[in-house]
Amino acid sequence: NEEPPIFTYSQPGKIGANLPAAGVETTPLPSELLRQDDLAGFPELTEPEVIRHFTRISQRNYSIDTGFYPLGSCTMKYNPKLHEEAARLPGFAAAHPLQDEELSQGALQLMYELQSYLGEISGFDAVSLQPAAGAQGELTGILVFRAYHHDRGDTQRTEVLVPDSAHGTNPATAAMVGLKVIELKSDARGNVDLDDLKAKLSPRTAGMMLTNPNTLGLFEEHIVEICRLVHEAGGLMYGDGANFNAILGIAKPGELGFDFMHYNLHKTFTTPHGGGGPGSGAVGCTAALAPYLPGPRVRRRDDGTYEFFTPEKSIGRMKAFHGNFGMLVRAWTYIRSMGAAGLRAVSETAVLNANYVRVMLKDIYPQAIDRICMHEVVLRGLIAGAPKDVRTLDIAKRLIDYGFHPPTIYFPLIVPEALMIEPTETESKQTLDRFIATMRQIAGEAVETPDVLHAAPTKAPVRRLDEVRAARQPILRYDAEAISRLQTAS
Amino acid sequence: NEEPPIFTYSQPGKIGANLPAAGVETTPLPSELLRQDDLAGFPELTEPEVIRHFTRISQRNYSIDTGFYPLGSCTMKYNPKLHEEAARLPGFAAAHPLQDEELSQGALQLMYELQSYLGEISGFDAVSLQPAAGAQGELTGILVFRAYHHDRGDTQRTEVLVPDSAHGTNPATAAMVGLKVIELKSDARGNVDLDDLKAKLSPRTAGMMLTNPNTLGLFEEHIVEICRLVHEAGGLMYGDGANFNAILGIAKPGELGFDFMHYNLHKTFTTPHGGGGPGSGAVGCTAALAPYLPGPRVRRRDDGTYEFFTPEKSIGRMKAFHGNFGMLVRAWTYIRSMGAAGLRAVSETAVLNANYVRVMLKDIYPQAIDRICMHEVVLRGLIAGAPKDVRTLDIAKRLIDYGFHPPTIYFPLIVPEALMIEPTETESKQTLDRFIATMRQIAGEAVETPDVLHAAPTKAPVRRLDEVRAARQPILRYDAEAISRLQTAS
Amino acid sequence: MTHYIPITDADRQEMLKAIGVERIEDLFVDVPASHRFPPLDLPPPLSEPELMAELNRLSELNAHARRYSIFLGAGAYNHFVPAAVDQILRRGEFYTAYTPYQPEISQGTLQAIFEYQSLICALTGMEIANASHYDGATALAESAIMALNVVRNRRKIVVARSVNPQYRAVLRTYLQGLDVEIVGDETPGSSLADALALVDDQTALLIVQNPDFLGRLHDLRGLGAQVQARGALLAVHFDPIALGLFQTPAEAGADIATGEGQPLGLGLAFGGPYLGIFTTRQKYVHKIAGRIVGVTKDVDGRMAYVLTLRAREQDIRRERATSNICTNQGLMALASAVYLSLMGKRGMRMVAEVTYQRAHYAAKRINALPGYRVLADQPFFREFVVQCPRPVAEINAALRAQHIIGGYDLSADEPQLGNAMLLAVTEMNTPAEIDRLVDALAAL
Amino acid sequence: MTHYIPITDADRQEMLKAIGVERIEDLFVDVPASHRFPPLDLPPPLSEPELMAELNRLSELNAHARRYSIFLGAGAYNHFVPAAVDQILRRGEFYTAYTPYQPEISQGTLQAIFEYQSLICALTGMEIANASHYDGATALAESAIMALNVVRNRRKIVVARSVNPQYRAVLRTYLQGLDVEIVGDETPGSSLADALALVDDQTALLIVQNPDFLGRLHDLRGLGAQVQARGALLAVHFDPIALGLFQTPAEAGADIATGEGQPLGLGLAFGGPYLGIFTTRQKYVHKIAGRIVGVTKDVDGRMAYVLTLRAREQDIRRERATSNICTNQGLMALASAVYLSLMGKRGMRMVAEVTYQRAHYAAKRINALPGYRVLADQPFFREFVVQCPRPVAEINAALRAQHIIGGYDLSADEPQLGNAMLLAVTEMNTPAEIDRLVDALAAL
Repeated sequence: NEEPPIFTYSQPGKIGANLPAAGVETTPLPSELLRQDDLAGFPELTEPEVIRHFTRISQRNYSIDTGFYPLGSCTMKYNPKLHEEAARLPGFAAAHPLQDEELSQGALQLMYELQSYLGEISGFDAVSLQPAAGAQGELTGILVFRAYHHDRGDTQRTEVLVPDSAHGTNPATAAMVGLKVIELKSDARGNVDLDDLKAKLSPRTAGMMLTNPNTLGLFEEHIVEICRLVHEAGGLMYGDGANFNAILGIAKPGELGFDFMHYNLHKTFTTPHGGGGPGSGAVGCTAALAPYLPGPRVRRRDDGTYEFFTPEKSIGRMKAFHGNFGMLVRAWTYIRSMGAAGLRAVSETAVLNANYVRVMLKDIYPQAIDRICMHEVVLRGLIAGAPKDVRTLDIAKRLIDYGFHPPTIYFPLIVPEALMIEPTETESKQTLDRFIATMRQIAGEAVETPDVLHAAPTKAPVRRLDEVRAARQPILRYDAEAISRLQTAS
Repeated sequence: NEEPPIFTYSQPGKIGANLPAAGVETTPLPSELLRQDDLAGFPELTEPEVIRHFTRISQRNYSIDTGFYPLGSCTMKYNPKLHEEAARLPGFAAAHPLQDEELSQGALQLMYELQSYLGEISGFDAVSLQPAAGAQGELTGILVFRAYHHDRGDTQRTEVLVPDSAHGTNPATAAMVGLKVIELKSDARGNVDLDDLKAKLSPRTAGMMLTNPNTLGLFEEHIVEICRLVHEAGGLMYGDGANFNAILGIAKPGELGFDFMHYNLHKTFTTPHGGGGPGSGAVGCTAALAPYLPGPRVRRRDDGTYEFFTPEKSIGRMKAFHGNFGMLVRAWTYIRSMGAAGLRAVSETAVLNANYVRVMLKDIYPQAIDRICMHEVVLRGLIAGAPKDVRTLDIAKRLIDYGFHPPTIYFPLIVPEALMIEPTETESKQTLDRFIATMRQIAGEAVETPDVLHAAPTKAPVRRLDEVRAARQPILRYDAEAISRLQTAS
Repeated sequence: MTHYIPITDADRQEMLKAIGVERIEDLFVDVPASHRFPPLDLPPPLSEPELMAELNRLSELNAHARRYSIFLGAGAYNHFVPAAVDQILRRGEFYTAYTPYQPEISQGTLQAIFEYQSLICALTGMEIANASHYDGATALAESAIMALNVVRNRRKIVVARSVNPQYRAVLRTYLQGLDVEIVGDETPGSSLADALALVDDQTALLIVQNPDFLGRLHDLRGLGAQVQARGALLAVHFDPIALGLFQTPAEAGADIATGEGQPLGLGLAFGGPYLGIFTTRQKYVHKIAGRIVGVTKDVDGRMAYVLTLRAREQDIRRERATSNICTNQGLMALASAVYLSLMGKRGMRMVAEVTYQRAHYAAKRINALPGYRVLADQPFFREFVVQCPRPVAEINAALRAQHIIGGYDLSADEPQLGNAMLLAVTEMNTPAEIDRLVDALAAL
Repeated sequence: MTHYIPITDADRQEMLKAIGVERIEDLFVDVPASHRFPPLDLPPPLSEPELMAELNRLSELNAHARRYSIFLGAGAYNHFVPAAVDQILRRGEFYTAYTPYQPEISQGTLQAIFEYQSLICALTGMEIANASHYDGATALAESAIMALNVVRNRRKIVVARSVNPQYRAVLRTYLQGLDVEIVGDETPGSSLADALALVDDQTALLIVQNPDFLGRLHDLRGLGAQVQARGALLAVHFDPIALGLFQTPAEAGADIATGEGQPLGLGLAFGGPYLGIFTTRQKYVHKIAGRIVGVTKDVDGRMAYVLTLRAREQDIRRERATSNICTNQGLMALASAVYLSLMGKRGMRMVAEVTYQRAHYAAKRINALPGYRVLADQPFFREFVVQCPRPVAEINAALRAQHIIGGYDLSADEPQLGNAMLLAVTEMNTPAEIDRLVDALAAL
């Protein structure tokens, strides 16, 4: 069932594509500019071999289409198949990004409508679809904050407040823009500690980055107060949209007091995760920040046609062209197929599912903070009666043997032995019940046969890996000799 | 890794499709005509559940896209991916079969060209694309033979000659048309025994059905003589095209003396086998038989446009509409991508591959008849030194453990313990070498650890099945109780 | 070597050497020299981009459902195909597998067919279904062959006029070599009652269609009993979409029920590949042609699927076989299983209901047009006959200019109806589209 | 409940009871009451057939490669996408998986990325590649960030004018929060030599593009050594198709090489998702942003793939991170790996050669037209500048009527060139299409 590296199928002279001949009178090649190495190491295969190879390795992947994937903070919901057809329509898949606007009206209308929908769902005045991923959305937001302050002559705001429960991208983003990260403590209920916040707000505060619901899966109870305090200090509120799937039709971040947020279209709006991308990190903001958004955005002309424009004080482009357009098609399709009531049902059910898992497991896996949760729940892998060396990692790996993708583990960092479970709304109660029963079964094993957990997984394509070796003796590209040495090494 | 029947996911009220409302003023339903049972037993699921179910069961299948599939007589060659796109173009996939010919010129042109190409490749004057599969092509042929004889007032021809090595469909076809099957012996070189043929030819001979190369993978050495003898007796020669992959550009059946043949587009011309269909069994014949072909066929009008027509003495329709059109698109694409030289390379390589396997294995697995073979080779599962209870079936099942689909076994019927191996031209020497090494390895196991073979497979999704129970206590539709009884039965 | 053939020149040399011949031509010495290596006069090969361009050109020479409103049925219907169906069909594990001869590594195909059989039984109310035939027409012809084997020594088949004329033609083709009389469909306009009256003690089978070729729904309750009382069998050809709402063949007392599975997620595909649905009573399980999948256990006691009752097949009985069927429409059966699973109970009812309502809306509006008359003496489902003020060919030519594909011209099949068109309306014809059709007819 | 939500009403009641609340609204008490359950003003939901019709309508409002001949490039190219690529992309196991955090059940994604990295190294001649960035522009911006980390205490980036202007814009966006000076691209028409002259002891990085934005090929041999001699790094932005024939960034001595992977089987897709290729020297492996896959063994000694060197990432280092990159373009990296595997050595050379030859054929023919002049003072690959007798916008409007998408209008970026158009020709532009373009230009 193993599948060797594709390079091992290579034989001189094979080709897997059926290409045209030039069919024109030829021009000599500039010999001094030719590459010298004849593409050494490049594989040569036929189409059947390529298809078989990638089909076989695909079966060594876990995916939403093959099982439950409760990876907390990632919103691994079902990716509708209609969307895949939609994005492959020739006017979307085979249109040039720079062709005249008159030849792109369908694409522009779709982008314009998606801007409006996202704005409406989140309560923001303006949306830019450009960022390629959530992290780039964050970068966009912090650059916009900076530009906003600078534009007002306020150049002293060099600090960004970030709760200790935040996604790692938040502090990294602030650092990328040259701002200083000030960490905020969480209180006993999992909220931002208001006293700590007050103490750290200052004229140096550029803004605060907050995920709400936060990474504990809890809704910030003082969100309106937090926004008020930050605004009073002259700062701006950045909303990390990673957990937006919890509040569609439940609350609008723009109405709660956020100034800016990014949408993870690949989480909330079902664009596929693709094994780690492409994502799409559209951003929304208040009217005050709109002039700083990256371009191009789309607007409607008086005659009903559409055009691109760049906001007058734009921070600039975040990437070439107009965003990950294929993902925009999918998100548009999702919103149009769900409607307002459907989107609210999404969040209601996502939250219902998470709370159901919570109450059915928290007697065995203690909840980090014992509250009603939103779309995900943070439990802890601390099983009463189990030996100390049974760690959350072991529980996660044992889940693999039972056919489940493990939850996110050891995050958020402030919860030791965290198990962060996000079931999403596209899983049935039957699946949740099987998962719950399995988690309880594993807890029993942890006490009675802990070695089974240490040995897990045994039913996956491979067992636990020597990650230290991977980092200490890195093999980062195909090298027959290095691999052969690896295989003979003890 | 098991996957329960889809019915077990059903819950009242779920739906997996997103359908429009009527949106018109309603008409009452005729209550006396409504079904009474409310679709009892019909499942109710959502789209994610349906996709996950079928994705998971698909992984329990072996296929060309996942491995070597040397199933003799089935030509399990690679199915090019371009063809799948081609058949899905909207003008092919979403055109109505009865729309006006003026609105169908693209489809008609493609069919017309495919008729011409198949005729050219096989040396026949006329082609009908209607039959849905090889077996239906055979039925077509024998009906045409009957019609031809009857049309000449020759109604006494009630016998069809069929070699003892023939595919089972050949005698079955003759029986379906009410004709008597006369079996012909094979000689020591695997050819039709000419003396037996001469003895059985008579004024009752409607014709003879012959596969060439035959099911022993051997080219009939006396083919021209056979055709001459049958014709002299007033009979017609039917060519079973199952093994046509051996002789593209090598020989034309029409030139060898055949009067009629079917093409298995799903074998020779790469249309996918689909887990047992759809096939496509187009037929070709001489000018003398053309008037009897089933309609509609396509012809070119003087103005260069195309139209359907039904031959004047047609035996009638074989199915509704115009054949398995989607398969015709794929076959057309294949022929146009290969060209004449490419097709000859197909057969040359298919024969090369089969002979390579032959010479590398025949010292251990005796060849049924020791000759150069064509695109497939018939060996025998008689391993020197192995216990008598190691049968060919055990060898086949053991191959599964090594990741190979077994060859065809116990066919042709005239070869005890037959192992019929057809590698096809789309497999690499590397794959053949792995297969050869594995076959040799298994021969060793047969001698040394025969129980390993009896126990095989152990690495497949299930192990050997109780086929007797399946037939004696048939469960042919989902029935929760019956399945539960089965599972608790010993 | 091409992009599909992974044997290199070096491989070839090595392999020829192992085989013990010099040149590849030496492998073909058994082919008569005078006929060896004939030239093939074929167009030069095209590269993939060239091929795709040419295919796209040919495709766009055809009208199709993305550009035209289709009101044509007559055996093939423009019903909705959920995108999820094709996602499954495109899986190489399904479409590049063969008949599941090795059940241990074919559980995917086998389970899918078993579920198909089960879904078809639930849909039709019938007891058993096989793994499919080529299409509705051949499934119907197979019903006659089966009846001749079940009811021995009777050689007459009665087929109602209102059965799809193409299907009746295929029936005649299939039986032409056998000594069988096919009657009942000679007279245009003859009724089911007329056909029933022909069922006598020489009759093996009565074949009816419901809804019939002209779209009419019949109340067939009790028909099976009447036919069986005369020692014959009843075969009902059904429409799988109509079964979302209407009487099943089981309720009609059918011994055999066949259907065209095309509307179940297969698309129009210019006529094929489609799906022949075949169902019957449990007691005839040994008479059924084609493949059947059953459930059993493996040696470890795990539930598993397998082709069963294979003693029926020609690969074992050979010249005593009554059917030569070998291939079924496996991938199409899979498509319909995915479709039926997506639809479920609610979806099947909705599709049937929306189809019914829109068809009736269209019929009412057209019937109100001067010069047009909808024949609605009997309930109908999605198709209905419209008598038109001008020849149908003329009307359809005019509709074409507005990107509308009009109905089926009945003038050849049922000349007694005059300028009659058989119009089909499905859930894919939006109210706006129907209004456009009505306006176009009115403007003629 | 919708067709995507498998929780029934009965389930919901049962689950609410287990949770211990009465109504679903009770789960949202933490949300400030005044902001709870706001109405969403969105269009009413559409059914799947309605949606598909609307999507099809929007799609057909756009020009696209099936209906138009495309001679537009400027960073996105209409190269051939083999059908086999999409067959792999459509596999649910790939596209519905997430980042391979659990390597035991993510070997498919991990192996694909490892092979992608390896293929990119072979293509570029560079030592290591990461698992990708968002697109060519961001990969180029990341090269600057990396250089600032490698070459400490230098805050100047020199970027050649001939780098794609959109990429230069992204570079400025990315670095605007840092105290960095970006120079070298201010003067229209300035050369590589001009840029090199600006590299001084404050410079961390020189960025050049080859072939450059105007399509010109440069001989960069020795450039790396010259730059490194001044203590700076050299980044070369390459075109992956050109590398089928022409000088690699490794041959130029580049420390970093970035590229836009779009031509490698991704299609035009109206600008994205594309693929940011990032490569560098082994010695900078700890400075590289984004993910990297390496090889190791499992506890049974089986070879296996895993994300490695993760200590570089923000999920561990957080506020000391120099990149916040989290998502890569995994599926696009897979697509390009399939593409590169299909092409192989011969295919990559062929695509580059056919592109080169057809581009030169087009250039020659256009240059022969009265009023048109092709700037060909330097070798070029697939794009070239044409000086036109009339404003480019006018010419393109006229071409549009003939279903030709003309070249990129350079008047805003390079006004000194006059009415200049940047024309791109690939292997998808047949000789006949080129002739049609030439005829259309001649007829203007």
